[in-house]
Amino acid sequence: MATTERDLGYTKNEIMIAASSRQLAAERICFVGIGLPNIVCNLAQRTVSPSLQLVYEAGVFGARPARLPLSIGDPTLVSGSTAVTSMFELFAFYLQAGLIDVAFLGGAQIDRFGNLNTTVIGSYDRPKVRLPGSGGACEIAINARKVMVIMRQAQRSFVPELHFRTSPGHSGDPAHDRARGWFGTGPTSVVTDLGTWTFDEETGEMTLWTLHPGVSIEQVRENTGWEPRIADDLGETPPPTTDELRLIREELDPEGVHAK
Amino acid sequence: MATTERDLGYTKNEIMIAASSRQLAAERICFVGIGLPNIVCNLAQRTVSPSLQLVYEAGVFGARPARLPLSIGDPTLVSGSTAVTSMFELFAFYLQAGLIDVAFLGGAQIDRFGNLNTTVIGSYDRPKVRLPGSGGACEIAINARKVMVIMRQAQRSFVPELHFRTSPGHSGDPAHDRARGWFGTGPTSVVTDLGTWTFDEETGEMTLWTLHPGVSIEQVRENTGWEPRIADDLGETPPPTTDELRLIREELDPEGVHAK
Amino acid sequence: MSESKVASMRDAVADLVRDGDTVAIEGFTHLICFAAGHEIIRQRRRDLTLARMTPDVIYDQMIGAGVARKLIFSWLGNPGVGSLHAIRRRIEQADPEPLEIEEYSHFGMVCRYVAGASNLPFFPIRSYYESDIPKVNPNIRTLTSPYDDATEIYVVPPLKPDITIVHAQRATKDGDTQMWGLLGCQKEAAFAADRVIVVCEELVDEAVVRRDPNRTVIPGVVVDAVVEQPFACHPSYTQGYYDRDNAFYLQWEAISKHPEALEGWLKEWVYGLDGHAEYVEKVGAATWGALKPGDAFSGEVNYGEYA
Amino acid sequence: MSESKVASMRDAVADLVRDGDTVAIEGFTHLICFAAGHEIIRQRRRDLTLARMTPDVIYDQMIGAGVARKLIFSWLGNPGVGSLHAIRRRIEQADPEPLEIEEYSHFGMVCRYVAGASNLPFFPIRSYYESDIPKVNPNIRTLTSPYDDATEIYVVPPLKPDITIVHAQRATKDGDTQMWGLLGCQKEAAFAADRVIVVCEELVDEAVVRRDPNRTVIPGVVVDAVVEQPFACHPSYTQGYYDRDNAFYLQWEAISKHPEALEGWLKEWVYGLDGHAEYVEKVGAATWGALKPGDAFSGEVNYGEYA
Repeated sequence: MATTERDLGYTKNEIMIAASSRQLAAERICFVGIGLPNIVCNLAQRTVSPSLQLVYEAGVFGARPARLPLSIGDPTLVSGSTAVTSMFELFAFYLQAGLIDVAFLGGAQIDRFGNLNTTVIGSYDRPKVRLPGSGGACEIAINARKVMVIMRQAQRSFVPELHFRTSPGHSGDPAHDRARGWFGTGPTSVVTDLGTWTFDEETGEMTLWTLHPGVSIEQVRENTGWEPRIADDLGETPPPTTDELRLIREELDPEGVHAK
Repeated sequence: MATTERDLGYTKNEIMIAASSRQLAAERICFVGIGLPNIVCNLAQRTVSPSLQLVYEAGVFGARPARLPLSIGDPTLVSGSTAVTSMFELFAFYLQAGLIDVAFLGGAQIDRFGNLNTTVIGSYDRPKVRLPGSGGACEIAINARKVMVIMRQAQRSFVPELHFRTSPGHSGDPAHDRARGWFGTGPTSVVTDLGTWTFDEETGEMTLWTLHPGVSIEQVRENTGWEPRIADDLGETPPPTTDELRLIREELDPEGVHAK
Repeated sequence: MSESKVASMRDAVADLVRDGDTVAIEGFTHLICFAAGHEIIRQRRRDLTLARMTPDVIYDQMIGAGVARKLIFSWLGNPGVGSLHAIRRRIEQADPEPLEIEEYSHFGMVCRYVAGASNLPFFPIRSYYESDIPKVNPNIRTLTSPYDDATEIYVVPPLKPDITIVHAQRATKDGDTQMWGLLGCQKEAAFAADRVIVVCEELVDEAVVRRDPNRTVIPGVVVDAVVEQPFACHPSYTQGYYDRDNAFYLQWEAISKHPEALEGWLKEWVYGLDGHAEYVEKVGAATWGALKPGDAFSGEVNYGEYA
Repeated sequence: MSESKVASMRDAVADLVRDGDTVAIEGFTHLICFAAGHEIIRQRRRDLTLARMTPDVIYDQMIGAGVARKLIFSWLGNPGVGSLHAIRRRIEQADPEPLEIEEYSHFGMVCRYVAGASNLPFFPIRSYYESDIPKVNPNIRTLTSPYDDATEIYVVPPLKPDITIVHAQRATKDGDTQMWGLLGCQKEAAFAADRVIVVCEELVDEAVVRRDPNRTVIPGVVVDAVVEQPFACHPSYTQGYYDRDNAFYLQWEAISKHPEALEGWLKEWVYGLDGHAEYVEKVGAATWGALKPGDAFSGEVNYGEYA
């Protein structure tokens, strides 16, 4: 893949960041974790969504990080921010109250309806791999108005059957989903290293929406654990613009910690 | 009464303050309102209970008022205090959690078991007199480990039947009271302008414990709406000491706002 | 990042307070925004449901002026002074008309705001046992704990005001609001509300707020309008800015006792004035001078620069 | 007013942390008191139940050292770096022995502390719907709202640690504790606990605290011991005092991956040292210099003198 990346002039992470950031146009309050989502949100603020308000999950508002935050609770997020709140208030008064318009989730496994597993590979009682668990993911999936998923895809991560459902996605029964009465509606998009996916209004099933430049449908099939649904008008993901690449490489992640 | 007061060398409020403050010996954390209880607690800190911690119901700890507080939320309680807390934390983390050892209540009506009415005189829907209501009294009665009542007594306030039960006292059935599972146990004492009362361990009934100097049992009977239970070893309330009077008159209430 | 929310009191009330709204002007003794109550009277709002732990003189004025049809509260008095007679007349004699009431304890009111702010269907509370309060308020109900069947607990429903109005020492044009001194339940009442007006003594540059982010009580994301209105709490107070005018609280007893005296006071101090600036002028320099506290500074802490 | 609670870390742990206790050393990324964890290892406590939202490297060290039989948590990782291998070995291979786990989401853990601090039998939460988490944790249950039968809500039980240990920038000898920066759930965890140890960077005169009472997060009335221990959070951080040592967090991946490397690290950095003062010396001036932030002061507010 390195060759491809060199040929294309950007990395897989860079197109994932760029494609995700464009989906934040018109969003108001965004719940941010560290890593890729942090770069995605900061890129969106500088491009498609200048008035986007970032809420860091450690309880910081209006952060003005003087450096790239290296942990979700980096002190640089606090100094110069407009507000710091307790975890209780963050989760109760913001997330549970429906103030969060969009949040990011990822996972070790995702199924065709956007359900996520971040808990175990294998059985719960004697797991092959013990993963971190929910953290805030379960309540984010249920209470954030939109959930965007960013993760690389492969047979072992895009699976027909989760080993554990940590965070609920779509049920496959739209009538049931509408009756849930949550602010959350299941993931609204998935951005991978191969393309971007949406979820079908009717069935709630993950649907390939665009392919990244140089990626074939066969590659997607090879890296999806089920026969993927493909949009009739499948498009190509616009590559990162020179401006987006400049912002990522010079301002947001100069050391290439996440984007490389 | 003025004559009596002159003869005795102290006012009714002064002996009520002194008698109440002595009951705070050995108490640790005290929930304080304004008016008489405020003076009672500050007197106790200077006499029988130097390590008594005062928690003001507006959410202030370790207050060092530079003047006599004129309202429950007087700014002089805040400046120079050790902590200020939100009302939620005050009621949830302190009172409901059982950290309050003793609190003070009063009321327009009290019955022989220490139940209190601060809501209405007459019917609730069309009251003759609409009183303030519970404020924090209901949860204080239920969650403070001890409740001391300070109020003047008369036929119309010491009644056989409350018009409304705002704050629960003893039920009259000790077995029931023990089974309640509250931190609160019903009032532990009542200090009036005529004497001091305790509550019978067995029946939970208010029992005249001491008479103030110069007061007769007949006076108490005339001012109690039921046939009062009287301790076998009825004693006399020790009058305020010269030291107590000096503290009240010179330090705690120099203008005689409450003690006069 | 977001555009300015700065407005005059007149415009903020005109835009955000509507007839029939449930209105919470909170503040426990401290930071009670009388100026907002006066503007609501001046704009002759009607059929409001007024919510406050302690209705205090401000709601006696508003209810005496006829803006409200219902009152939700937990302690109805003029602290350490006397009664709220305008409210009592409506409850005791339906004079001039009945006032619907919904009554809780202090903690019950606080829990209602927390439930409203947290989007919870109820909030559990260890109060009301063997009290008559639940008998006269069917909204206070019971639940049994799924962990211990012996434990029955009371619950109160969420309170979600249409509009909450709070006062603070300072705020930015974006609504990031900092307060100190008694905090009461303003944060919870603000988060529980559909709309929020923040009134402040001083509109400050965001740099002031960013220097001390832990001092921020209400982030701007939940604030709709910011009104800079010095002395807006008189006769209540603002910690560090002016003292409580206890003399006025004492005077209120006589004013509210007599409908015509109350009417006269409203004419002179509310209807007769263009806004709070005139009120401040009318109160007079002598009073403001007497209410001004000395200085008592907090000292600084170091957040550290992490570049 | 109360007598001094000041103690050394050794005495505080010896007196207040007991075999079999449920221990919460809280702090979300910020203010994680590693020095307390090391002292618990050094004193060879056993059969502890360790509670933390994010077990982090500190619990990987403690569990690797064999102090615990059970872990209560919501996110089990080395943030942005990798895994907590000592804990994973016990869960995945029962190596060297099984570790009992009780798992929640972040908000579920926070609500458990709030319920514990408030003496509530349960706390309601809008989470866990259609998740497998309640299937593997029977302590997560459901209730139906008495206000709206359509609303079923999950509840979590109170968490009341025997001992909660928190770190703060400063405290007085009476335990009045002030913090700034990320506050996590330390206040709730402290109030929920039977015993509380406050560790601070600086023991300050009560006059410092009294100048800014709104900065106090934990009043002394709930604190049993106060330990002055500078740099006690390394490799975590204290806002305004020192930065997070991300290099150490990165190194931990390799150390915890191999039992013998972990054992070696414990020998060198915990068992082999008399206490945290030696640890600070061993870390060395160069590292402390590199972790020192620049200054960023909060500015002062005026509380006013009301005499």
